[in-house]
Amino acid sequence: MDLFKDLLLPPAKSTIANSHDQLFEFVHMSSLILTIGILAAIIYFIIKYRRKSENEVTPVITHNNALEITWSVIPLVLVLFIFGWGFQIFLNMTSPPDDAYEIQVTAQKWLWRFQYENGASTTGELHVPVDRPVRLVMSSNDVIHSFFVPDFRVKQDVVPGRYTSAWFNATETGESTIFCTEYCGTDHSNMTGSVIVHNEQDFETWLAENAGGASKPSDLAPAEWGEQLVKQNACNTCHSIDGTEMVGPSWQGKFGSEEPLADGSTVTVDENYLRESILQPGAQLVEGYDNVMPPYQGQLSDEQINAIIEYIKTLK
Amino acid sequence: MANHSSATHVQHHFVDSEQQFDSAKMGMWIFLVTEVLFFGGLFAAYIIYRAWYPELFTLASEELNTLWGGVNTIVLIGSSLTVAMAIKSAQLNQIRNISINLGITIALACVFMVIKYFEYTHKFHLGIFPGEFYTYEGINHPKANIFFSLYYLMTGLHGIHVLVGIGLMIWLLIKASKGAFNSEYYTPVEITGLYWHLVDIIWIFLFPLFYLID
Amino acid sequence: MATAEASSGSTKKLQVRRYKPEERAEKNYLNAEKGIWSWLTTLDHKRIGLLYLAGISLFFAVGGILALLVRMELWTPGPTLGFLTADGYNQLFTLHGAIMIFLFLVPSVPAVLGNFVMPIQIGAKDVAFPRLNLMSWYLYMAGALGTIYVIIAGGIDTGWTFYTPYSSSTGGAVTAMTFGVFIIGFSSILTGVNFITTIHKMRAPGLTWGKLPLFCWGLYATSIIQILATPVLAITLLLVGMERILGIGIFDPALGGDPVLYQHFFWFYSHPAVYIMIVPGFGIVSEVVSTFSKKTVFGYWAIALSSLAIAFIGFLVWGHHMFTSGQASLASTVFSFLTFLVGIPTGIKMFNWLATMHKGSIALKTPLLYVLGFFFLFLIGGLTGIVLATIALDIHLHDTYYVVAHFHFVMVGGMVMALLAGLHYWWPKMFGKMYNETLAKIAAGLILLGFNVTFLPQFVMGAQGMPRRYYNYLEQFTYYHQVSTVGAFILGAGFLLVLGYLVHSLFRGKKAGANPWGSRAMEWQIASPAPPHNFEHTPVVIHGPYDYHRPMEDFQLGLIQSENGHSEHQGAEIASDTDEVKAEE
Amino acid sequence: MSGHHISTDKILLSVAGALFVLTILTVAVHYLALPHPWSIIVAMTVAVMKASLVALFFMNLYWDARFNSMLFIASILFLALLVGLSMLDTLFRIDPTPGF
Repeated sequence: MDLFKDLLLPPAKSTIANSHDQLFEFVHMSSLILTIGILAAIIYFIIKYRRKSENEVTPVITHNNALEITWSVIPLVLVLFIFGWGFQIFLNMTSPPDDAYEIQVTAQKWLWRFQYENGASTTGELHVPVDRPVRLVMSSNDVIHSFFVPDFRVKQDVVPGRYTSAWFNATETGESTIFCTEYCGTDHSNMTGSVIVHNEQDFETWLAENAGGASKPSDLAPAEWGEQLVKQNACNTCHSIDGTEMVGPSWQGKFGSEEPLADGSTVTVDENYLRESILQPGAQLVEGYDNVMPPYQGQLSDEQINAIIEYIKTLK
Repeated sequence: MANHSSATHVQHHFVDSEQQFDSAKMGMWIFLVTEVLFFGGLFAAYIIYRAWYPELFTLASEELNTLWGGVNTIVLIGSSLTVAMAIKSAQLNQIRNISINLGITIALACVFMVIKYFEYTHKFHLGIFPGEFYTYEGINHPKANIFFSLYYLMTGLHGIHVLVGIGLMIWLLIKASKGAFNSEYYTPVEITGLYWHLVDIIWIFLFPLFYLID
Repeated sequence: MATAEASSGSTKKLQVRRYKPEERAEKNYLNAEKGIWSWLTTLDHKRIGLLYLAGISLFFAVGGILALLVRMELWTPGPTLGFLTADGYNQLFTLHGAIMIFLFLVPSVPAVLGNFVMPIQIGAKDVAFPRLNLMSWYLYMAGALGTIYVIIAGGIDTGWTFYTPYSSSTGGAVTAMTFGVFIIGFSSILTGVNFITTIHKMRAPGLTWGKLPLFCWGLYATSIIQILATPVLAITLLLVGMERILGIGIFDPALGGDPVLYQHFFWFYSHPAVYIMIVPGFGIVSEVVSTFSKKTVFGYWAIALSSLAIAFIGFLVWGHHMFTSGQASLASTVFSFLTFLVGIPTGIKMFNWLATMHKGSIALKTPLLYVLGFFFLFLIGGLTGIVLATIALDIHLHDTYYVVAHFHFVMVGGMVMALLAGLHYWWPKMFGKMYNETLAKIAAGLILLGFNVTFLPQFVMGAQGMPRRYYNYLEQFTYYHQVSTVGAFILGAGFLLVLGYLVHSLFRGKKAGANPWGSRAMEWQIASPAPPHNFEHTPVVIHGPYDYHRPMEDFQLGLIQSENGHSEHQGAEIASDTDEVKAEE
Repeated sequence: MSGHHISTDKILLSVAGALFVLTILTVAVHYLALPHPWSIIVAMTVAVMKASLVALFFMNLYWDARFNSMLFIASILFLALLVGLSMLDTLFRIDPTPGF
């Protein structure tokens, strides 16, 4: 009988998920039984003891200590049992195995960045090997975010100014969604990502290909690579390419245009302005936009920035 | 107690003066409970930060002048004494002494605030401002600003309470000089006194926590 | 006219006689004085209760409309309502939460029903500090104006929890909002001070703690939480304000502070605040169950003391809001353990209420109907609370719609149901009029149905991983969101119907007698609507308010008045704890 | 329970005298520069003694209704709860360090 598990929970794709789901099922099933029992008693009482005349006399029953103790102690034992069970799983959740594979996670409004030991780094996509414990060491650049993968039953707040950690052991290959579950502003609901679980060999291959931070793949034109980088860095959560107004200005037809600045002057959108706006977004802010974009100084190479500018140039 | 229900100061919904007095006093004590927890939030922050950075607290408290802190403690204790004397005077129907004692209390409270003013301006002069305006470089600790944020918040909030107390005491003084209080009715003096003593108690803790730890 | 002697202790004998309530009193608290000014300057606890009723009804309507807008926006993933951007949506749910919590849930039962009923229930002419009481209302309205200012000044988007460092860095009128909530908190504190003093000092002769109505016990426990927890919220919000104005850095990691510390301070108030909202509701349920079962409350002391136990343990569990926050595992474990303990006194109450109905004479009138709704919804809210208290399960469910559904079951399913039960129960005493019973039952059914349709699907999508405070969501959740939105409109229709027939009853309702439910409690032993000063005599209590085996006459006793209008023994023995007043017929 | 205790000059003055002496004492001890943690222990002990004197004799708790003393003690207990339970977190955090 896995009534509640099947009805309520997403597929279990980590080792923790299975033990979590058993407890989930147990607590909900006992709650259901209790609810049905109490509802049955209420319905029985209101039918059996409904008022038949205004002058009915009711018995004087003030208390019954034995009964009070019974219905205090039995629930107490039950909840302490649930506490113990939950605590046991929690211990497991908070103690990553020593040999866990470490990945660093940086959260900021409104994207996830993942860094690997060999210098590889991705945005929005977390690549992990199957059947191997993975430990995430996480920090935030601005406000509190929270890393949540429902399929793994993993959630941990990512706090600015300190490190927190989470771990999981994925049990099957495939893709799962990452959500941000700590409210973080405008694009909180778009701060999603995905975990891609590879088999061991594919993961090693992927890792090797991305080692040391990416440089332009030889088969791509700079603008095409720029388009990829835009997706990887989640620029598109704030900048549209079709003129739609989002948190930041749309890129459509922006290159070469004149834009009014917040201080009243104007600026021509050329290569230098775009470069500056990526590295220090607050330096010359276009009127009507808030200074919310994180600076990309040290996070993108010159080659990458050039590719992105090439891509923006193509958006007429 | 005799039946006072006909006395003018008893409100209609009370049975007698005694019930009214006890209620007012209990109400004040309950309010003092909220004051303790209101300041308590700041004391909690102090304790937690101190447990995190004990060295910061010993280092930074050197900037505070123990002597003037001590003088202020004496001043405030003195004012507590005179408030208690004012209540005693009311109970004994020494109407003139109520005003005299309240007057001394107000004067002492003002002395306290003047000393506080000089302490603050001296720190501002050095660049020890609260929060992000902190510019002093004499303390070699990355979180020195936090210590002084706590210092300004706690002594500042206490200072505001002293000012409120001065206001209340002036009001009492005006009423007392019109002969409003006597041994039958002195509830406002009593409960303002309770408030004033609490302000004193809070200072009794602030003094060692900030001035005596270097 | 029966006269009797009651001896108190061994020393004094009180001369008492029966005072039967007038069925048609000419003068009552509503018509004693006329004009808007007489209302705005009133010191009468009953009128202040009605002033609060006007206030909370207004803000409940505003919060409700905001909720409907939220639900409409969530009809499809991505933008649904043309005018609503993501920022607009964030402001919407923030204001819905802040208004419902601070302007509606916290003040509603104590300030409306507590103010109206409690002094009468203890046989007093007013609360201990009537002027303070009026001042609380003005502070509440001032704080509410602050909130309205926030809406005009461009909104806040922090969520009602004001988590730092988001709240110290975002734009908008956050500082004004924290200041508004600070003032409302002060109003809440003053109400607490007033109620504790009143219950201690103003009880009628013979009304010992063991005869105190359970509604008063609930209010007493609530007031204790109000005075102990609210000041910590006040100082915390002051710190957030200071963070924005001066950058004091206690909570801001950019200045060396710790954002998790904010969460501790915030939940030290905000978890007990849940009990500020629900414990007086428990009191209403106890009154209603006993009256409509016409039976002595089962386990009086168990119910009374469990309120105090909940109030106390409620202070020890706040960290269960922070299992994923990065707090130490040790703290999470301890908080989880303590949270389970708070379930026990709550369970005890539930079982005692059921036992009260057992062998009763149950009349299924509207107030009881709402209480039955309360049983069902609060049970689900409570049991899912057990789920969320289990650390391992909370890790998965925290900050998802499962939590949203859980606290709506507790707050709306528990507290709003109890409020509606209480409002329908005391409506005749407030206005001397009866509402339409059939319409009331239809509305109760509509609310129960609408509520479940709204929030049951949220458990499902929450457990499947739908996070809260999301403007945009994955396709897979669309179906659940749409069912939920439909439910919200049914719920809204139910509340509208309640408003309709209650207002109608004021003008066209049948006249209600002094004691339409046949209750033994003191508030039913005076005329409806209540006289200006509640009692012309000094009431004397011999039997507890649930002693249904005693004839009504035993509950209508008062001191004999002498010619000059004063009771002969007035003040002789005002309700000290040990007094026993016995009737010697 | 009577809330109308009338203090004598003798009591008020000797309590104030004790408070002055304790203040001077604690400042004097401060200049002795006791080794850690004794300086803070002495300072807080003296502060608690002073606060108790004020509460008992200036605020009349010694003669007043028990309930008022209970209130005062309860406020301190709940403050201790706030501090104590928060410190279960703040003192016991084990933050991970990045391995690379």
